Amino acid sequence: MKTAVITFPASNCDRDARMALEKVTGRPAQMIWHRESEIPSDVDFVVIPGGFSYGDYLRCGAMAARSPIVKDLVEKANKGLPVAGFCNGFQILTETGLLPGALLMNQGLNFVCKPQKLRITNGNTRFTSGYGSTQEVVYPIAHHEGNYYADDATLNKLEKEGRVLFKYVGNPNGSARDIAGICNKAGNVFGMMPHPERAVDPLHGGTDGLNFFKSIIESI
Amino acid sequence: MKAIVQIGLKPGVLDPQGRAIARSLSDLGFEEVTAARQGKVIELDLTGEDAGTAEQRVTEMCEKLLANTVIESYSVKIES
Amino acid sequence: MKAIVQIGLKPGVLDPQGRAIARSLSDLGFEEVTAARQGKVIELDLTGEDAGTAEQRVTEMCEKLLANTVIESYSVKIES
Amino acid sequence: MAKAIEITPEIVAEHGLTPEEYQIILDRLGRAPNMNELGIFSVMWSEHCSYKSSRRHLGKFLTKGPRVIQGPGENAGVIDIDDGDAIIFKMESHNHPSYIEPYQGAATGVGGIMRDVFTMGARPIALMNALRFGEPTHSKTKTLVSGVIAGIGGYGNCVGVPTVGGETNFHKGYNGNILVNAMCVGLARADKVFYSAAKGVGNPIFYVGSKTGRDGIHGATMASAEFDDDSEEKRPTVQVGDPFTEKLLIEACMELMATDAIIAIQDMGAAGLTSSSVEMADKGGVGIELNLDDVPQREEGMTAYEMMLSESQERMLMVIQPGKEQLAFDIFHKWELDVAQIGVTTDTGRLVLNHKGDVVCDIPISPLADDAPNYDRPHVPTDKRDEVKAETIALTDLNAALKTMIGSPDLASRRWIWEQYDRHVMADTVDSSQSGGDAAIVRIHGKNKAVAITTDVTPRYCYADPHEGGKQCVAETWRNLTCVGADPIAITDCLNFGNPERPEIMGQFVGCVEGMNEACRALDYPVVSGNVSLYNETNGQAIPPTPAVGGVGLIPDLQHFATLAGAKEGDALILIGETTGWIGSSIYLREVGGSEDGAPPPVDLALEKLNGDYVRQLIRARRVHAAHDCSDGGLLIAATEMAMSSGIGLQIDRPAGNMALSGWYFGEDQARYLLAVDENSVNPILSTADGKGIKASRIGTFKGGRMTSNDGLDLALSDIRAIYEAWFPALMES
Ligand SMILES: Nc1ncnc2c1ncn2[C@@H]1O[C@H](COP(=O)(O)OP(=O)(O)O)[C@@H](O)[C@H]1O
Ligand SMILES: [Mg+2]
Repeated sequence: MKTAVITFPASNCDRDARMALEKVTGRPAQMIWHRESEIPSDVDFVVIPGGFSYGDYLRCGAMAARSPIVKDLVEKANKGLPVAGFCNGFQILTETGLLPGALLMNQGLNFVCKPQKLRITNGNTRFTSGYGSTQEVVYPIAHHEGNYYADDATLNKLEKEGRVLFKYVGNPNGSARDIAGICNKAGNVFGMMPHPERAVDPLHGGTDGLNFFKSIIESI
Repeated sequence: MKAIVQIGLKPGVLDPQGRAIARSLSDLGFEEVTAARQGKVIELDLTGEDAGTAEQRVTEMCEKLLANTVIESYSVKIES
Repeated sequence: MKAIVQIGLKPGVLDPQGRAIARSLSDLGFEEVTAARQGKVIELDLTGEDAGTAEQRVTEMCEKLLANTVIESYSVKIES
Repeated sequence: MAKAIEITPEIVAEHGLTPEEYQIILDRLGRAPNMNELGIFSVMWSEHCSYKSSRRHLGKFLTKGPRVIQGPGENAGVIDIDDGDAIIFKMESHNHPSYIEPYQGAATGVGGIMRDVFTMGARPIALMNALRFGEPTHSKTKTLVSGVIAGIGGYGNCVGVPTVGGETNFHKGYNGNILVNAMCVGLARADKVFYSAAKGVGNPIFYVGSKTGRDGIHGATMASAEFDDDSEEKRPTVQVGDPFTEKLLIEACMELMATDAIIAIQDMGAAGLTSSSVEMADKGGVGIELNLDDVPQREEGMTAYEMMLSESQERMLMVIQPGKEQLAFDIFHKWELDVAQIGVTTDTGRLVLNHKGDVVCDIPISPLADDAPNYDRPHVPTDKRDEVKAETIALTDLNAALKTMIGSPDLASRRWIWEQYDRHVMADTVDSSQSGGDAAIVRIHGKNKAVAITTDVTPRYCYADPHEGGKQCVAETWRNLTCVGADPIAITDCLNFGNPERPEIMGQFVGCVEGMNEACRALDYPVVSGNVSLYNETNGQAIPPTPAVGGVGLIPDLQHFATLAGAKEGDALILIGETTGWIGSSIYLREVGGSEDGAPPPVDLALEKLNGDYVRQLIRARRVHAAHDCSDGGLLIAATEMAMSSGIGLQIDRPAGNMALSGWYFGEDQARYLLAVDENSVNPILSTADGKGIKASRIGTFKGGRMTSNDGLDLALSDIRAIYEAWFPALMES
């Protein structure tokens, strides 16, 4: 079981992600610098962490999505490599097209950081199966551009195919249909604005995120 | 050469910033404002001489990086 | 009527976004790009008929709200 | 050519130098300076860099202690927190720039204070901010609040350092001069602290970070000059912050610091290249020669004068170990930062600048520092005020009074602010603004210990009585650290005052400093870093004296700490400390009584120590579920905050007595704490207190969902919370 975290210039939740992975797998995650051209072939699960890659300049995630390492990631993800992106990682995944839609500025126009209640809308996936009968979790959120947008046809399709995994309870940013996290059609690529990696420690953000990581790790 | 790229949200995509601007303007007494939209302009300095090539290359830049065509539309103007 | 307001950083003011865009474009192989600057466009829908009045009012809007004249300069164009 | 310009008295005055100061320059150089040299003297001798009005008074502070590794004088203070770990911290003002351009002013303030900390080898782990705005109804307040908060958040969030707390006041005294004070706390290894003294001869000087532009030329002198109504027009270019580059700079510096390539390092803060190079040379007793042609430049045709005075952000200067140049280049290139060798150290003791083939400056370095003016400005003490007796201040409707108080500008919830700050990034925030607690708690990464951090000052006390106010702000930070179970270790400060050339303002300054120092000595709580911001006045109206204090403490074991949020159903509420009903200068008197009169509460430092040490001991013994000190708003406000944070109501039983209700519920007597404890702990706690001569009593019980008392208080906690939470959003949406 080998996990990895990709670090871009000004990724800043890379440490949070590394800690969470280490806690769940018992093994340190490999940190991959954005200048590298390939994800090592023995990596089983990749996290794209939160932060402000390239300063969030131009559009959040836009520049990171065009970097060489992400090109390789997209290829591997299309062949089934499990990938999760949180916050800026989610923005990057939508910019690559691995996940549909885009993230607009929060409806309230301000950055918002708070513990956020979420409803698990599909507990039957590689990223959520560990939650069993649990229906609600609290993960911290911290973002300025987390307002999920996709056209109606895409939204309908996502819902119909069970690809909406989490919805906000009390929409903090204006996201369409309260969507907080989605996966791709094959179910191996997942993105969400909230931070499960900041909810793996009772002294810091609670432990509701642990089962997220357990789910995906156990599925491998 | 210079290229001016204008990028705006596609019609139908909610523009909270534009809405906030319109509201603030009317709060300030500019009641003639009925709507506002906010977009980006990117000015590029380019080497090369040929406006046609430049336009084609800048369009490519828009498709590849500058605009997110899921939500944005763009226009390119070349000035020399 | 429609007003188009272009807002950009004054010359000499640091434009980190522009710099990052230029670098990223050249990383993507667009080597003809020597510099980039990023600004805003705000499009306003206005009631009223008189372009002269509109221009004057929109200029006032820029001074009061739309532009941060400490670091930004702006231009106004009225279209009908 | 700069040399060609003749220096007239007008040019001297424009540089903020007095004729007497200019004469000293002439004497030292034995000739007239050229423009570059004049510019360099002017920034080095500005209030901001030379501390010419404050220096002799700051020298009084207690600055040493068993845990102090480095006191004032370096970029930031350094304290020992055991196990080879050190905490490096400092607070700094960015008041004037934030008034002129709130977003960028506040953002660059955060960036600047972070550089002060990581330049010494510490990874920033927490940010705090102490903010003062004008009246909520003032036409500028809303715009300033939203810009400043967005700027602080925008910078800190992007760099990825959690903003974990702060304080915010509103008062008409800040209508024309807001205060934006930012504090940064960093973590280093005690044996890997970096200093700024340049050493050796012929060692390469490296410039790293952003390119130099014409940003904020003469900002340092501007920050030392009083405002008038035109200053918004005259202001020079505002600096724009680039948090992305700052983040890269931190990572690159950390990487280089892990090697042995750096001899000395200094961030370029106010007065940029000038102050950084002069300070490095002066501290190390060496000379410096720079080739300005090699300075990375953002614009064409920059003059030597502009380069030396530019305040472009996100830049550092370092002296590199010869032979390690390539290593440094490689690391900075990896992080895509501009880097250049721009000079060498010399043995001449002079600052020599070359530009386009000319020597454009050649001056001895020591006068820049040693001969900097050091004024003993006349000062008159503030008149003492009469006491206001609580008996003269009626309190008839406790429900109405609590509602007014909890929804008042200085007591209402700051959620609107701190929800815009990423408080959790780096994964070590144990407690932050989110619980409303007294001090933030940030874990030392990978360990079972934490630092506690707080900022405090009560300007209305400092205005009423600078000496007592000075004692109080230090004591309050000490108390706030105690409330979470930390050992208070040391403070940083940011002394914000009006024009020191006015004896009454200078009197406020001296009074506050002496009061602060008295508290530091009584509490063994030294000052390790700080900042002075003077001339905070507009059209002759000075701000209230505002010596903001940032305190840092250590929680040695995260099994034992307390927050505001831990009270349990059935817990007893215990009051530690004496209540005399002191109502003068209180928030109650202002918000309900409509008066800002009265002497502020006296601070008995021996009592502070006695009571605080006992509270800490109880927390360490795990007797305390939640703790809070009584500060702004007095006992009932503190109790209500505990109830709201814990989500449990409170029945308050005021002990019999004939003290006026206003004084008991809202008086602001110092050295008091409220504790939520298990019923079984009550008697042992009270009897031990008695044995130590500490006043302690049980005054209530946590239960249900209402705030009630034997004096007719009866409100649903949810209704109180609604009022508490509504004020700030209502202000910002109005
Ligand atoms: N500008 C700010 N930024 C972040 N947190 C803030 C700010 N202002 C106030 N807070 C938070 O709000 C809470 C109450 O502040 P304050 O009334 O100053 O506390 P106290 O008087 O107990 O020190 C604290 O947790 C503080 O950290
Ligand atoms: Mg307090």
